[in-house]
Amino acid sequence: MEGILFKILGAFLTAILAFVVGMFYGGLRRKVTARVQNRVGPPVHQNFLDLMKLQSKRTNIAHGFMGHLAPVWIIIAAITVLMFIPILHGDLWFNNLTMKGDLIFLLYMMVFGSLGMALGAGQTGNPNSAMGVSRGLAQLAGFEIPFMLSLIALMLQFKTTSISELMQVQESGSWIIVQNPFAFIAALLASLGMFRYSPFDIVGAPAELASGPRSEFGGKYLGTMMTGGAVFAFIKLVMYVDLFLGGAGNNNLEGIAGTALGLVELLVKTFLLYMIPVFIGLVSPRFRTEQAIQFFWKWPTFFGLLAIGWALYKNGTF
Amino acid sequence: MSEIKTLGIPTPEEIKQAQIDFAPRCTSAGRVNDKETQGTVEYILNFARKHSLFVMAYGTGCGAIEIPATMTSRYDAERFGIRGAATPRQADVLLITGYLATKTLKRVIRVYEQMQDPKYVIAFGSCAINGGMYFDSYNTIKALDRYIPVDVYIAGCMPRPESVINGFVKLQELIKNGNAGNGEAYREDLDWYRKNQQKVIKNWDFPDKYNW
Amino acid sequence: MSKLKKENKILDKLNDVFDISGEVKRKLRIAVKIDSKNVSSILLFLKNQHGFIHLNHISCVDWIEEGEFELVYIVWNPKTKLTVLVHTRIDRNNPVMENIDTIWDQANTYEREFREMFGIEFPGLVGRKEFILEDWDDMPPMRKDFDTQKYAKENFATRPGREDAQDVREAIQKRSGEVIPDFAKKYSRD
Amino acid sequence: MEIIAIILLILLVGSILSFLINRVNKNFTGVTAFLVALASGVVFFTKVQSGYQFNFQLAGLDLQWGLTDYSYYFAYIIFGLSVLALLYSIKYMEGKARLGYYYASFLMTILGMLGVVVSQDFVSLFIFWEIMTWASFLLVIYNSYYKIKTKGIKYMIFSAIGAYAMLTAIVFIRVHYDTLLISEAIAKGAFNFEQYIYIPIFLLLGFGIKAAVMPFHVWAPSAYSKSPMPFTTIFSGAMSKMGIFGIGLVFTTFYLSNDPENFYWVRTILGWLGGITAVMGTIYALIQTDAKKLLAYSSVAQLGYIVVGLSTGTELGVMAALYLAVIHAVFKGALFMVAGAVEKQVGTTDMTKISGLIRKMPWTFFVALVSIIALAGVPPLGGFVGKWLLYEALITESNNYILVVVVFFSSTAAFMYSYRFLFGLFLGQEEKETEHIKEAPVTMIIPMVILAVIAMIAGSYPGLIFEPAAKAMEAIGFQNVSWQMSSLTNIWGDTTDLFLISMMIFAVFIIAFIFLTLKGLKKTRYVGTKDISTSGELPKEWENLTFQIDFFKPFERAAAPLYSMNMNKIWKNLGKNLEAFFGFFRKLYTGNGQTYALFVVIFLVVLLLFKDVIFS
Repeated sequence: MEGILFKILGAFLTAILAFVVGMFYGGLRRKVTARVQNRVGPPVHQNFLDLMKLQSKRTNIAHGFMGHLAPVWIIIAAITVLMFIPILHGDLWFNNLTMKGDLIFLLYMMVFGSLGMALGAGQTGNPNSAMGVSRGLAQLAGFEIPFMLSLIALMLQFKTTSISELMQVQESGSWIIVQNPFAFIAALLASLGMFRYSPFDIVGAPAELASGPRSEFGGKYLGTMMTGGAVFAFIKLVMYVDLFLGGAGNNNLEGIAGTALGLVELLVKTFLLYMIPVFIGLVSPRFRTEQAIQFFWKWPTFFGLLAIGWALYKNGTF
Repeated sequence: MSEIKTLGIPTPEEIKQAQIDFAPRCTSAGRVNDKETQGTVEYILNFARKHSLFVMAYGTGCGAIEIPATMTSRYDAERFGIRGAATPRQADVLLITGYLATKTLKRVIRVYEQMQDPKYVIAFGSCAINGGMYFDSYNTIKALDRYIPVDVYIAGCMPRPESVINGFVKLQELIKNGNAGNGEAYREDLDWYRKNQQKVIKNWDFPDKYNW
Repeated sequence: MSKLKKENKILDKLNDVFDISGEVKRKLRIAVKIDSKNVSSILLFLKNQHGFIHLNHISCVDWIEEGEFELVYIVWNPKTKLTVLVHTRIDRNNPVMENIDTIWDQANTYEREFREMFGIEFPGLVGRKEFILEDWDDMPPMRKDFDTQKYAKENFATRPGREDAQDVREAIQKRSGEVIPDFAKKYSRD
Repeated sequence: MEIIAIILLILLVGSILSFLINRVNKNFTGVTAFLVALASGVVFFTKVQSGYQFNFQLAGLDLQWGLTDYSYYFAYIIFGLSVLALLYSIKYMEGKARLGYYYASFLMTILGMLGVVVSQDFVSLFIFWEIMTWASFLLVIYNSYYKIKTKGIKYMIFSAIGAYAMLTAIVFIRVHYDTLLISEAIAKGAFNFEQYIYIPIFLLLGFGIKAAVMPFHVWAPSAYSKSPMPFTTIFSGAMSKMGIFGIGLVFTTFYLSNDPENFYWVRTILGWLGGITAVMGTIYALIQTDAKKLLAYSSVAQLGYIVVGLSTGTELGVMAALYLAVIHAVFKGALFMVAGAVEKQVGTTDMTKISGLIRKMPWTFFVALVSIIALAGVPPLGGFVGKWLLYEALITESNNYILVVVVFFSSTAAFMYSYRFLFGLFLGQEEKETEHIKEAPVTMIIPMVILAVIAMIAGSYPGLIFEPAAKAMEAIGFQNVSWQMSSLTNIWGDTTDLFLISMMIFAVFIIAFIFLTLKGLKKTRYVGTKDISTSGELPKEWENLTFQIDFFKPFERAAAPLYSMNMNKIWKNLGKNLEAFFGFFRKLYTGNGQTYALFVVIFLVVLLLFKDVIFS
């Protein structure tokens, strides 16, 4: 009984952590953008204020049942994936359901939210939404290829499909970014598309498509989507840290001190990782959809194939 | 040649009538949380609302050119939490930048009604206040608050970005005190607004019921 | 005159063919007046024979005192850089003008505007009746006898206390005590 | 009389009976056919157990009918889908012409399919295979009865090629191994690639054409989309699985040998053909504007996955193939029924013409949603399990690392057409001209909902399908196939707990849904789809703003090289060249007696000249 209680409490803690960190990262992104553009920029907690305001909207409109459910799918995808990703190494609080799902499951679960959202956007009947969805799905077919190649390389090299075991591998040896650098490069380039910052932000281009799939959502719907998006950003970062940067919480300290140190390590790693797409986005113009897809099918895919070759060489297949 | 009567200085009767017509129409209905009565929750929410203004910059007139200057590096409106919104669903503030042709007014009304409560309107430049240099134009409305409720007017032709930001700060003050946002009042007083709107927009094809 | 050789040459040629009264306004610019029936033929002549392949603009002037609309077709020759302004006048009470959008497609836009703003009919003009104005049911607003101020007062609520919402000339007179000179009085509204 | 013969007889008599009843009363034809199929199904599942066998002699040939676990597995698909499709047919076909013809052919098709799975010798297999093909051909041309020459011809030609290939293989088996029983042929190694390589090749050709494998898939899209929808349900859901059934039988030798090097090249080639089928089917599906055509191409793609699974030959891979065979029958059956319901109610399935049916046909939409989620392979529904098994099989047990990317690309691109289908028919602007449309009749809804519920349950408890699948695999040569009720494990020991995932998703769904619904419930209004923020413009009633044409144009542009590969064109060119070639021979027959006399003389001269060479 106590175990279950701990689990539930841990799940809540994880969700809150993901939410808070994701929101702060969103605020940091705005701040960094502002500083690069020689502006003061909004405060770091601006995203919390935005969310609070959106949730406090007195009226809301829905275009129908699927439109009403659109944010629900995002939340489902975000929370479910969060529960299956190890946040810290073997920590009591953040060890939710990490051994119960593997990478293939995570890969599919991660598109769950966007697909559900796409259905909701479709029901609004706004042509901009449908256009955004069309672009988003096409772009998905672009960046999932190098990402999948990179994951396959990891699976082959370490003979496991579980993300926890990949962390275990890095605990004893060096980080995977050293063991298979090509996989990291492919996954990193794919992550640019996953975050949908410039140059891959044509999906929700505000001026061109009126923010695309989101164009008919306001108030509580938009707020819930923002929450899901923030959690999702955190998930992607943690996933990359787990897969390539050795995870976090791999220290010898006991109890709360170990957890705290692990969290700090996690924050540093995720923040550094997050700044890569942010800075690339800051200095990039926008790709058209077909350019984006072709980009993903060229260099990132090449690195992905190289990663598989490297993995086969390392694990002794040839 | 037809006879032309100039407007001249209004007579006392006209002023009296105008006082009735232009009396602030949105007094209490939308303001459930003015400074004295608002509770802690509303106070916090107003704080959030005040610092997060998503602007539907409807570039109606020449004033639209001031918005990029206001938003970008030099004046940086984002430090007040002001940022652009792409569609009326996401927006809090409707910015009317300059003169409004009757043709545009129809769209503006629709955009305003598509926004979600609480929603604020900032009208911008002399033209939106009293017609400005278009005082005798056959297709430009002269007083915006006859057609949609306005929270803040920014005077000037054109107002500089400083004035625009000043207007936003004024709006923030109003929000903090719970005096801004007239969406509900607009719905309550819809008949009056509709009458004025339909006088200008001849071919009225909006749905009868207030359905957005 | 030797300076304006090519201008005069064109004018002479036009004079040979058409019944026009024309003059060389200045360098590169020729203005001709022609009867409204011959407009399309002179435009075609200019376009096909003399390389005036570009229609710059069509403008319309309301000569209310004379009871006429003046239409000005401005065509341009990209090789010689010459501009020809073809002036023509039509009756104001029965404003019908030949449609020239078969010669230049872009004339269609101007003609639709004139139809809406001046009420000039162009037989055979394709395009929606409603061009820029929406739901307009009054007199075409660019006609000089359309009283825009009256229309504005009748239709739009005006904010009270605005003192300059009046005839500018009168206001100046009232403010400064200045007397309107006689030569300017004919431009006054009443 | 043997029970299996009785079942086949019931179907045969039922087929004739429904034809005759249609002459008397048109209303009872569908019910009769449904009852016949139901009765035969009930008799089959109650009286026939796997392991049942029955020998008899016909025209001096030893024939054998019977059921192994493997064929029993396919019988589930056949009867399950057929009964539901016939129930669906009753209302769908109401008021249409030639009902007797339709139902008679339908029952004959079921008979053919059942015959194929119960045959344990090649002669009856071939006969039933032909019955199945011909009966289905009659249904393919049902909608174009008077244009047979152009419509069903592709299906006919490819079926004929397949049948000839099969017949050739059977003759060779008889010649080389002196047997007609399948089990004996397997025992004697007839399907082994070492000895007589053309026997398995010809068999694979015959079965592969039915399973719409790559170069022979061109008949499938048009045949699937042109048949009446209830028939397409079993055409794509069950009959294509007969091809899979056959490929599995051919590979039995390999599965028995338990040697991964065995059959290596054949399996690699077949696997790649399956992968390319999947990609081509997918990318062509996503540019279709007709929902039926989209589903037809999607079927081709899904069959590609199954072929990939079979050709890996590992435990997980074959399990994936068998699981996908069932789940594909379930969700694709439901989807074809959805398309049929829309066609019945609206009159067309052209996605550029209709949109926004969601509020008019909510149940149909629900089924479509569930089936599409299963098709896309997104957890927690049944399709995900199949995808998981396939990927894990390819990654962990086989060394086709690039093939897995090809398959993955196909299934990522499948998100696009999945969305396209739902969006095109059900989402988007609600139009004035579809205002009168009502939900489909209840007898059409029930089979769809049953299939959707199966797809949902299979997501949490795939063990229900694994159990018979595991038995079937043991029947074709695997030993001790392991499976769990609601979790998946690969050979590296990594698990995915489906029950937990489903519970998780369900719990979060409930919480988020309640939160979103209750928050500001009174001030949340429903607005119509004309109330959209189109820059303040008011869309007119007659204006349909739904984005439907060239939906995935950017992807098309990006993937232009893939689209330039068109198998249809290649076959057409081949056909043209063959026509020219045989046209030359036709010229020999001039119709002139003197020419023929000349031929005879030339023939005699040649005979005389070369008599030593020929008769030596």
